[in-house]
Amino acid sequence: MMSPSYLDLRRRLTERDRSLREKVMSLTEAASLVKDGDTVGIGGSTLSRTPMAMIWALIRARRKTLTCARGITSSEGDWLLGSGACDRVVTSWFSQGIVWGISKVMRYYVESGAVRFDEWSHMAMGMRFKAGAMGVPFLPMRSMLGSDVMRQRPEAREMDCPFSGDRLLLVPALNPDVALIHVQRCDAYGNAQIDGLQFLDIDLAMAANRVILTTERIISNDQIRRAPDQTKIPFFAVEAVVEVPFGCAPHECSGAYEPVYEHMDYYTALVNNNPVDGMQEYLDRYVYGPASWVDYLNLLGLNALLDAARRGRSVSNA
Amino acid sequence: MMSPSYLDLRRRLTERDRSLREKVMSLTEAASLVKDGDTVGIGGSTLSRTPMAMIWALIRARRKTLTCARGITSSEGDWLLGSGACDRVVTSWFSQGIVWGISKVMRYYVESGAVRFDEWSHMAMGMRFKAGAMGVPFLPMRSMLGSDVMRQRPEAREMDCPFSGDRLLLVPALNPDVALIHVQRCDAYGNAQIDGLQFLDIDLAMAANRVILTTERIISNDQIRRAPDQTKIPFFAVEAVVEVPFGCAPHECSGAYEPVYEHMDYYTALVNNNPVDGMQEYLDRYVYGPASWVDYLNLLGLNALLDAARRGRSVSNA
Amino acid sequence: MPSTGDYTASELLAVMSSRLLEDGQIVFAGVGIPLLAATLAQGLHCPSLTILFEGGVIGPVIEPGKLPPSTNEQRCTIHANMVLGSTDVLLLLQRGYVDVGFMGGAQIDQHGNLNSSFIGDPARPKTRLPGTGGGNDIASLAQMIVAMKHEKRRFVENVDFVTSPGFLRGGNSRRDSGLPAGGMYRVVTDLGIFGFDDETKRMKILALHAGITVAQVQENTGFQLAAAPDMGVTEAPTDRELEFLRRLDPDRLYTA
Amino acid sequence: MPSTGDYTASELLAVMSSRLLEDGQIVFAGVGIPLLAATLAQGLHCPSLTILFEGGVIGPVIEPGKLPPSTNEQRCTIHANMVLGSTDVLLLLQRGYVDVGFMGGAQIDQHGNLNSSFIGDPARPKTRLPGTGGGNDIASLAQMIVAMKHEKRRFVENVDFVTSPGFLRGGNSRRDSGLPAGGMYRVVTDLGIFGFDDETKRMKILALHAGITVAQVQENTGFQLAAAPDMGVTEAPTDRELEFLRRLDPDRLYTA
Repeated sequence: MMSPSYLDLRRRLTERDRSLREKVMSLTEAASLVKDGDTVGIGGSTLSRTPMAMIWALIRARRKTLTCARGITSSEGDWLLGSGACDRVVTSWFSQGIVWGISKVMRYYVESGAVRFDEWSHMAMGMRFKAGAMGVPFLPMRSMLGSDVMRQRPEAREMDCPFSGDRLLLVPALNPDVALIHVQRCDAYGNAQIDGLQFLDIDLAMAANRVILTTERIISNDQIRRAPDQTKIPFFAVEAVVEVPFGCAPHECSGAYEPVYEHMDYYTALVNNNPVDGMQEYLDRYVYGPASWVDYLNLLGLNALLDAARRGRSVSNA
Repeated sequence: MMSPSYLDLRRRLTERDRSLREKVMSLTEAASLVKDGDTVGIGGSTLSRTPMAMIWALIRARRKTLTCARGITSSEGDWLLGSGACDRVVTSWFSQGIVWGISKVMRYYVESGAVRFDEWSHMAMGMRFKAGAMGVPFLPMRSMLGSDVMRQRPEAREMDCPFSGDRLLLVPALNPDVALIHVQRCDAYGNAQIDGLQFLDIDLAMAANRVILTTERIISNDQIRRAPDQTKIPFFAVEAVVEVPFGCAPHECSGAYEPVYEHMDYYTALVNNNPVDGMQEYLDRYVYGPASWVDYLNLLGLNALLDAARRGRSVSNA
Repeated sequence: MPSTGDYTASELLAVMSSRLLEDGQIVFAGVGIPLLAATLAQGLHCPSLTILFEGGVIGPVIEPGKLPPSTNEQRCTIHANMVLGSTDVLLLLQRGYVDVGFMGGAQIDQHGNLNSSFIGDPARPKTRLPGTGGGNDIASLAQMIVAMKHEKRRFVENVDFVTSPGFLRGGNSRRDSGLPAGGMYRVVTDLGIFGFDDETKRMKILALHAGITVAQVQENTGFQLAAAPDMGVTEAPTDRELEFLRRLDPDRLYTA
Repeated sequence: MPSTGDYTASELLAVMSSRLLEDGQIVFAGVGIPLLAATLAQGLHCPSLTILFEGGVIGPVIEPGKLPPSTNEQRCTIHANMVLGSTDVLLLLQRGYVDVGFMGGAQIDQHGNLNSSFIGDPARPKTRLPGTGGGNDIASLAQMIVAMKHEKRRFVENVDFVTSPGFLRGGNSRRDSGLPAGGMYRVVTDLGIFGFDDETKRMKILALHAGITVAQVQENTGFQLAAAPDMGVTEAPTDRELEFLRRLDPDRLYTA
């Protein structure tokens, strides 16, 4: 995570083919764009708009030594740690969600020293992606100061403001090698629309050297061009588009479905009971076992998915 | 324009009643919220979404010694200079628009030394509002360096980045006393939706100590709450809501109307021929003369307005 | 119909902290008790209170029985006035728009510092807790109300790790660290309501709940607590408050 | 049908600069000739060229006869792929997404510096020009193509005021000022096409339009211009190019 020079950062963009071209592919093909050791920015937050299908595909592709960065980390973080795909987490919070409490999987790997957990405040995570998106090496902010969270992060620097004399914290840009982002809809080129909560996703997309989009559905470029002020991520930031309905399950996708709570209950009970063997059982059965993401969804059960979709619609129609 | 301390800046927000309350008023009432000497941020850009009706009302209220800040300044800047309302402009560009060329009104007042023209790059204007919106005293950027634009702005400071060693320019936050912003629609509380080009308006709104919104139409709060991800300015930033159809004329409002080109032709010919007397004639006839904004619009002519609206719709339906 | 005295510790926390909010305020609320308490306040005595959520929500309407499981999910956005980016909503704290930050706490110390990162030595922690989330940002930039259970292991002299700053080492140490705004305002527990000394910034008892003694509080606190000279006794939750709460959280998601 | 040789200086500029663009590039284009030239390139030899406008537009489709009067108006947004904030679109330059910045120029000097701020001493200017707009940002952060009329008063040894940086004082002065990326790539005029020496960063003639001599160019230039050893002659605008241009701008808004 040594930050590259400004010219290197620019070069990584300009080396890519940024023309308006189709980039629809399978989860497996998209997974091959991520290399061992990459820094991976993960879109969404907690149980919302998590790119679960893409993470599932990365684990099946046996990726190793990834550094994973997300504003708020939830059970997708468990998967990444428990599978051995990720050995470093950069986040402000890591738990399975308030309903299920603290992640025993996170505790096992972090307390044993196998995985590094770099804690930043949520706003600091946001500022780091924003700095990355803006092409500047840092941004100034006014929190984390005085706390032990700051003391553990020598990567950030205190500064006395040359204008005001105020003490500020400068947080370094975070430019992931790749961002995984799930959206409600995008076109075949990667022009993406996002409904509801945006979290850190726009800055993350622009900070990353390339974006892998998964989407509930692919729409035509004509539809995008009819409402260009609704495009949130431009096509030239995007390297892959994968259509994956229910691509966030068992997490939620705003307006489409709420979390599959039954499965979250089952999952958390299993892995918290035994973070190693329980997780292995889960991975074997749900990640390595199924022939496809649709098969994974089948294991969750059509009834549970339709219920989650009914709840998701009722929320957005409230 | 000495920047206030961070605590003063916060105090100016917390002193305001920021509850969800109706704040619909007339142009005249809204104009009384602006004091002589205030720094006024102006929304929109060039001929687009310019809060013309509000500027018209400020001139009628005989405001003086305003400092006016806008990304790109056009004929509304002429009005402010020619009326004596404004004696300092902070902008990246001041012209009447490419079609009519350089503003003779601007030239007259700036070259004679009567008005100060602080030039920043367009991105610097954006960064200054963004810093103001974020509550930080500056933001770093990588342009203006090495140029005479920078040399004329000792308010900005060069810095060698403590992370990368890169030379950066730190531009100071700009927190206007008040922002004037025209939107397509908002509710009576000031929750605003903006279609099409956003320019610097969102950062400007959050940087300002208070916002005066003019709007093509007031919609219900229920309509706002049906699509909260379309709200671009939150009610608590807003101090006044004024419903003013054709509130940008003779400039344009995206999706509603294009510029009233005939009137722009007439206006620019008049004032460029004689920046003082021509402007006085224009102000007497079009600003001080009419009993109301609707009377101003009547002078532009219903036919011209309907034509501008027809062109505006045809663009958004293209 | 609930009868007075018949309520859980969580209900007591929610009611007591809701009373600290004032109409017209903008409150940055965490999930759980803070969310319940803010909604209760809005329903009963602060009709124009505005709630913000870290996920990126301004002014939602929380419907009874449809409590969101976190502040980052679509349920939080129902009938909201605005949905915006997480960074942008956190920046409202930094810009100075927020009157009150309102959170739960796992561990607090005499100066109001909160720990949600480590139990034990951070270098070799006994327990790795979830971390700060937006807690550090909220506590750094706003006046804080913290609602938490009063237990000796939670009320310690100095937290193992300052995740979210209170008054740091007391005195002016918070301001001198670069945090000129905000700070701990009130801690609400199932035993009483606590404030901080203007000079030393040490926690002190402002009021006790009916039937609670200073000795009881001290027994459950890992440091010496002074009592304000005008220490009072809180008024027990009213039927109206409890009824509202129970309609709001019929499944006792947060009030069990 | 236009016949070769029958075109205006503006048409010549548009055609010659359009040929410098390559397919797949992302071009940040100003209004006027740059917009015309980029659209012409897109229509004839760069089908997947992406145009950005300073107003906040990515990938618009410019319809013949409906040219926008500036890059800040709704006409610019027709059938675009994305509309975003002005700061955000300018930040794409800083992030490194843009291959070519493409502007007109009022005054340029031997090192490619542009002046659009002052004529005469900036302290007591004879003429206050409109200023930089996004020009400084584009020229600071991208490879530049500038299209302008070739006149002695516009091609000066050193501009009165560096509004938009070229190579500043030549050599490494641009890089040393904190501008490691971008720089002047080509200047296109009605007399020829110009580049910059790799070492000195002084302007040099790369090619002349048919019938133009070095002496003619020198006569219209306020500083000494070297000619590249392999100096060529440009191919005249083709009927296809001129037809496309005239369909695009039938009212000769930018090509009179």
